[in-house]
Amino acid sequence: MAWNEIVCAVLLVVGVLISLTGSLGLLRFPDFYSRLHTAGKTDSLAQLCIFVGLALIDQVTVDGVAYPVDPLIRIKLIMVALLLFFTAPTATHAITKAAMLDGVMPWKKGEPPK
Amino acid sequence: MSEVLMIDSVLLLLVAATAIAVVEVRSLYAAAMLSGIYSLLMALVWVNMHSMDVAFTEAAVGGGISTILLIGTLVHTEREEKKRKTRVNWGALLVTAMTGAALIYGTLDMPRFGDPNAPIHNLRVPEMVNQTVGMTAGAKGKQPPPVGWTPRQNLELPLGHKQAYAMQRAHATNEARLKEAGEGHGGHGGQKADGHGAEHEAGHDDAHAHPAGDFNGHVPNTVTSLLAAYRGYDTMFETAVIFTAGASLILLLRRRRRPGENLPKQQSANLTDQVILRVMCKLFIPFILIFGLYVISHGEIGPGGGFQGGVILATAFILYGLIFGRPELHRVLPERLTDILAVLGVLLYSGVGVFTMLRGGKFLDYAFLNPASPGDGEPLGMTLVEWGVGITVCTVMITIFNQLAEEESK
Amino acid sequence: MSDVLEIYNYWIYIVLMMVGFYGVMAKRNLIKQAIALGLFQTGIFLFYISMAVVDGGTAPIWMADGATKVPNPLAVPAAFDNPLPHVLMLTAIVVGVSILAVALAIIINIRRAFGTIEYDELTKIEREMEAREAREAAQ
Amino acid sequence: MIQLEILDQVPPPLLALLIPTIGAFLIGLLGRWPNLREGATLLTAFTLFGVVTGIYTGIIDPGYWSAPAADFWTPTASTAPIVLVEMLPGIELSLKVEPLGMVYAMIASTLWILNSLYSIGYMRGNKEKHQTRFYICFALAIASVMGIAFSANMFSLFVFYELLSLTTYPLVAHKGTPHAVRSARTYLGLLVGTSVGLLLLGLIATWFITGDLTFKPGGVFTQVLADGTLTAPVLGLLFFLYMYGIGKAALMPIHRWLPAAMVAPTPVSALLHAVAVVKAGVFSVVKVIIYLFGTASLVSTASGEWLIYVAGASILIASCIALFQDNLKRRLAYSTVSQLSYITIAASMLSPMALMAAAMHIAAHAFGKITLFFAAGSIYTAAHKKNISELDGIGRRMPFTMGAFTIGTLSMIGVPPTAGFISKWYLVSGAWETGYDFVLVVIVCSTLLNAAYFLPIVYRAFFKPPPDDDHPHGEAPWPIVVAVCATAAGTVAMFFYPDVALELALQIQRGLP
Amino acid sequence: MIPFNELITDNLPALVVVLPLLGGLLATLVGRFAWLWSTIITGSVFLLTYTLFTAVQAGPGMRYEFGNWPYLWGIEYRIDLLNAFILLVVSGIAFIATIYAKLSVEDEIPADRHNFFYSVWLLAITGLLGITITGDAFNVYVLLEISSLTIYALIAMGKDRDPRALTASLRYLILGSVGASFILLGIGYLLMVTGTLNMADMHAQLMAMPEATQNRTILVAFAFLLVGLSLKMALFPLHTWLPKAYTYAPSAVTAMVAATATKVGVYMAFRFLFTIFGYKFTFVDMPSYHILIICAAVGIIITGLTAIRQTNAKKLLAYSSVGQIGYIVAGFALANPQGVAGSLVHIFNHAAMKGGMFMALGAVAYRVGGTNMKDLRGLGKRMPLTAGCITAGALGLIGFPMTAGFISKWYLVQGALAGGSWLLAFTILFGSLLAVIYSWKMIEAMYFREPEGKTAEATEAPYMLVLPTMALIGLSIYFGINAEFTAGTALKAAAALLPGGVQ
Repeated sequence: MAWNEIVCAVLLVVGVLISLTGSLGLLRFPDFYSRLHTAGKTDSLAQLCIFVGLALIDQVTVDGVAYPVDPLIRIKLIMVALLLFFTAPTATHAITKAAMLDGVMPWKKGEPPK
Repeated sequence: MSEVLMIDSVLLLLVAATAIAVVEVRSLYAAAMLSGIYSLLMALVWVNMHSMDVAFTEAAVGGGISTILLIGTLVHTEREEKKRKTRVNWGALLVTAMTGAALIYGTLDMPRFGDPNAPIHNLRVPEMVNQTVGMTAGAKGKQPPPVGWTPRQNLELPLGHKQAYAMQRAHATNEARLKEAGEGHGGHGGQKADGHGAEHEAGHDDAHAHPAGDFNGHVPNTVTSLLAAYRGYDTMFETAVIFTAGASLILLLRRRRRPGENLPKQQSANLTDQVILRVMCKLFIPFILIFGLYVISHGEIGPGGGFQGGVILATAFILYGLIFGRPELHRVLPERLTDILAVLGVLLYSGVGVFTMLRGGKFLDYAFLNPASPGDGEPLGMTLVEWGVGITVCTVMITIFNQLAEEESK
Repeated sequence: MSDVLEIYNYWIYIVLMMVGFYGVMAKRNLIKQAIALGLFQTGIFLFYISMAVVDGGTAPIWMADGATKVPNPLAVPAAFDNPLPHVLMLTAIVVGVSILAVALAIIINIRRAFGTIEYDELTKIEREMEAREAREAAQ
Repeated sequence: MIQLEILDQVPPPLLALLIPTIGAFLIGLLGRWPNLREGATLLTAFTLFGVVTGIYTGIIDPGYWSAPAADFWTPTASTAPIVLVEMLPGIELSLKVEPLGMVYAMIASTLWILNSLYSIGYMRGNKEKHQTRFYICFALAIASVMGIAFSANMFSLFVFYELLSLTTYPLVAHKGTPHAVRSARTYLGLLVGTSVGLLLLGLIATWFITGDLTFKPGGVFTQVLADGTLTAPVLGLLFFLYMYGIGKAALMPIHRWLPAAMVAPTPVSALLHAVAVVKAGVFSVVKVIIYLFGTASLVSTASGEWLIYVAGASILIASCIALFQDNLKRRLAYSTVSQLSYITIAASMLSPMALMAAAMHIAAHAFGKITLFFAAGSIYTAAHKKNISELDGIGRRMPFTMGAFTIGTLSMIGVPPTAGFISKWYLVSGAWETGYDFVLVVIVCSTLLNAAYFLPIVYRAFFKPPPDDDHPHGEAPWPIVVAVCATAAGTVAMFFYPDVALELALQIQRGLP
Repeated sequence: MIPFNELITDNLPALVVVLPLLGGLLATLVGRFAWLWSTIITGSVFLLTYTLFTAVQAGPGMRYEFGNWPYLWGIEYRIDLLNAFILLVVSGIAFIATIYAKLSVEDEIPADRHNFFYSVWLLAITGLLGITITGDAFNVYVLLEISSLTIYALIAMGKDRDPRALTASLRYLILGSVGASFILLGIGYLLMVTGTLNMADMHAQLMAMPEATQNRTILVAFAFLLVGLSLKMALFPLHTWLPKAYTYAPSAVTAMVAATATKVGVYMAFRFLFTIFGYKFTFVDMPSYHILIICAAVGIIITGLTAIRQTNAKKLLAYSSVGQIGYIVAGFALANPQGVAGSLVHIFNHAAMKGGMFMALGAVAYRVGGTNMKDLRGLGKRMPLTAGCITAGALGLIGFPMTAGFISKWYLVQGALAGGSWLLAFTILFGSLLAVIYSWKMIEAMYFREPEGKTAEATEAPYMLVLPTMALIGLSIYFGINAEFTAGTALKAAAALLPGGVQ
């Protein structure tokens, strides 16, 4: 097992775990803002891990035939990751701000979850 | 069980669940967002089924534009569906169940999913796919009409200029073929795995004379070649449908303009004071624009084309309008300009057809675009019409957004 | 299992269509109806695209020869998926969004004219208008 | 020999059609000047009478008609139908003169003169509104009547039949009151309803089966009956469609339009009940029986016999209803229903003698009934009375009117010396000849009933003293009186000189195979 | 120098559709001259279709392959007598309606969007013509959507006079889209089974399949196409969108749409049932005869009864239109020469009559402001020409002899008799009786009631409205008196659709 595949596997596992916890948080957290917080993680960190991990792969096996991965595909994957790395936080920010403007109040300890 | 099916079975369940949620959720905003999600899931399904162009369009149109339109409408209407006493409409359910049962009955005799022996994969499409679109005459080009068909005298060109064109065309084709053969590119070989029809043989014969590194005379993206060449006439009307939608929205929603008045006065979005959004927007819009232009012009080679590119271009402008306010958008792209450009796009498309007609060919016979080298006419024509589509789609989408966002006239 | 999967796609498309169809008929909110109409149409798209799939097929794009230029990891030397349904569905998607846009425009106008987008309330208002007209005609 | 250029250009039956149409235009143009307008009406009426008489006597077109032995059915250059319009191949609007139609045309054109005269008096006397519309529609109705009379095929007859319904509709609805409009709706509904629902179906079916709608002796069905493509039950069904489709013949139970139409001004009632509409109905019935179905075909398949019983029942039931009507015009209307069935019953016996009776009765009843209606209108104009119970002693104030009325009554009952006697004579002979005892019984009963509902009116008028609170009034305006007397005189004259009608009736007989 | 003559003769079929498309696009740019422009365009289109018709009448038919692709691959226009006739009807009506539209549109549509109105108007005509001329199943769908989308928008433009135009339009939109989706689905099923989209090729493939009638996919395709087409042509009981849509649309739109849109729907049914599935499949192997006849017959009666109850003249006529569609459908469902010919003749006749009547009502609305029965009172005196047109049209609906309606009934009843169905023959004529009743409501109001309200001050409508109306009504009377052209064409076209060739 080459180094890149190990790194790739680790990154993928990390990404999936973050996604999982993000989803869990979305269900479990008490209010809008904290839920958005976990969702934001899924959007940015998890996808970054996954995309970078995928970019490290250098061959794909389909039906027993191995195909090499074009460098162009790696570049594209990295670019997508980069794009999401910028847009996802922006979107989270915009949603939070919209919620603030709309008057959604954050949850405080002791209140019942919304 | 192929991987297509494996991914499919999971994705489609998700899609179905989303669909039910879309219908049943009471908040209309949620329904709009869910329908966006539904479209994105659908796009994944299309990708999984190798339908890249459709996936692209679905993502851009269904996931992007439709959702924007829905939310734009919700701003003007209501946020929630009214509560009703009975949630389930049994009559509708019955009709639905019966229709569904009828449809299921119809599937029982269908060729199985992915069956290579299905008629659709064997009858006409292989012939089309194997055509070298770039070449219009001779063995591999536009085929002589099949047996049993008596052409109107459209191929015999009795009069001067047409005769000239016809001869020129035949000559040019031969020359082009000779040239291609002479330049000695390598063969294209066995990537064409189609085994049907007489074209197969012809294809193989020619394949040896064909160069490596090019696409054996094919327009690489067969979807585009079908879309813009074989069924180019359909696509022209598809563009006209888009234009129609834009014109209808203008008819239905545009405020009465006083002479000279062109800009909406009030600010519709209150996101303008958000620094982060503005910066990010300014950062990304150039990329989006470039990407859109790339998708339009790259349509023949890879997934994409006028629709997808046009929608992407439009999103850039819509984003701009959302962040900086519609007056600013109007300054950049005046209403009058989008109106005219929407017309010009379709006109470009149909103009290509009219031009070929004027040159003595049939409507949209791209070979007549460049009589000196008919082979070049096809890609040229396809590029032109894709641009026509792109322009119209882009401007109409912006128009639709503008109209939906417009406040009621007082 | 494979028997089911052979027509699985066709059945799911029916499910999607029928969900949309039910929404169109049963939902009394006009925007809901418009969205459901979209689902209904998407169901048909799924049918068409499913029709296009060929075993081992791939995206219907010609690749240049050789592995050097644009390798496609899924490129099996097999037939394409059928491009024709894709072409048709491109058209249909565009038609769908056009219809959605016009429908939404009409809904906005309805909301402006009647103050509601609930089908039942609209029907009530219209009935009243009709009754008034009938009374006028009977005078 | 009149040598007018126009007569060489326009075939005579077409001329008969055109004159009232042109008259209608003239009336419309002269609408603002009542005297000129009514002058135009009279002028048209006289011209039409001249043309029709001309056709009859052969003055206008000698080669066509005059020779007594002329076989007008054999297609020659001069007897071929005049095609006006060919709508579809084989479906054409065409005209042709034959004796039965001649009878009808003669009656209609003669009585139109009197009716016009009468209308002038009545409309002015009652200060009716919309008089121009009234005269226009009247003229157009007469044009349709001429079309019916001279139709060369069933299709043309149907067209003119419908036109007649349409042109008489505004006459019935003339007053414009809700009651009038409602009655007119019944009138049109029943007439158009039956004709479109049944007659048209029969017509299209006939065309579908035989491909021929031309009137000819022996009818169009002989061939298809012979080669078996048409069976007797289907022929019976067709016959049913025709008989009930011709709603204007007022066979029970589709007679209801007739009493309903009584809301119209009296000249209209007279036109409806004596001249145009009901006669168009029975004329069509007779014509269909003789020239479309052919007596032979009907006899051989025995598909026409039911009509005798239906018509007989109509006679008796309508007479009984008439007994209980107090409104004079309604009583007359029910009398008409019963008298029309005389003609139907005569035609349905299918014997030559009975057919003559039918033709005769068309004429006789026309004169008799128009007299009665004229008289009724005269009473309304002069005394504003509608009900029989108010007529006590009116004969003294209106001797001419009531005298004419009496003559009309006698004709209805069939007492000599009135025209009614002659037709009844032939009818009885026909029944005797064919051996339908039922018909004899019906005739006897109905004669008694006729007497029972008509004679009391005469008795009241002449022998009862007028009520005390009666306001004094004299005779109606002179045009009315002249018209009434003229028709009454006609009724009597027809008894003494039945030659015209008889001659034509004999010709019908001769024309039969 | 471009040789236009040749251009036109060689590309005639394409120009019939491309010209209004270009016209519609450019109409947005011509500003105030949009009406003039549209009139010129529709007039030229009419001339083109007339040329096309004469060419087709003389010869065996015409074909045009777009992009010079062989018809099995590309899109083909295929013109026989049937669609040449319908094209002539649609373009003729469109031309007259466009002339009529000027004043009516000025009255009802805000001035700042006339150019877009005419643009959409011309695109609607493009769609209708395109459906009629094409020989490609999917092209039908695309053009169907163009025509539908434009018509939704045009109907909704009645919003300024009556907001119910909006709900009517939306209802039409939803039902119409469902119908179009069913058609799309049917085409998809057929594509799956036959592998082709060309209609003639589809037919050939279906014929080549020995077990076509047992193939459940084909059966379901047939059923869904039938339902979709019925929705589009407003066959009872799928007509619910029609009455309101016609009632509240702007006058010119109602006239144009009522005269053409459902007719084109019927034409599609002709194509799908006769050309793609073929006579044998549709009428011998499938129970379509019974289904269609029952729908049509029940529709004739029920919509007739509903029409009687209406108090708005436009709505009354709209219900009557549904009944008339019943006649048309009954005619072709009989699938015998007379029936099909009757159906075709009635397509033309009804288009002329109903178009003319809706135009006349538009003139009433122009002068009086509404089409309630109350507004019609006393119109015979105030607006004699308009009232006369309504009366003549009503006589046509009744099927009065010497009007076009009679010719239709003539063939339809014969068709029913040839099909051995006396009951249907009677139903057709019973429908006429209902027509007597409902049209007489209008006639009574016009001639036997005294005018009141705005009607009392109304004068005859301007000639720009009256003349087109009279032209259509005049046509309906002319072709009632001399029906050789319509009936002859219809009989020939019908014979070509049915087995056994020419009669």
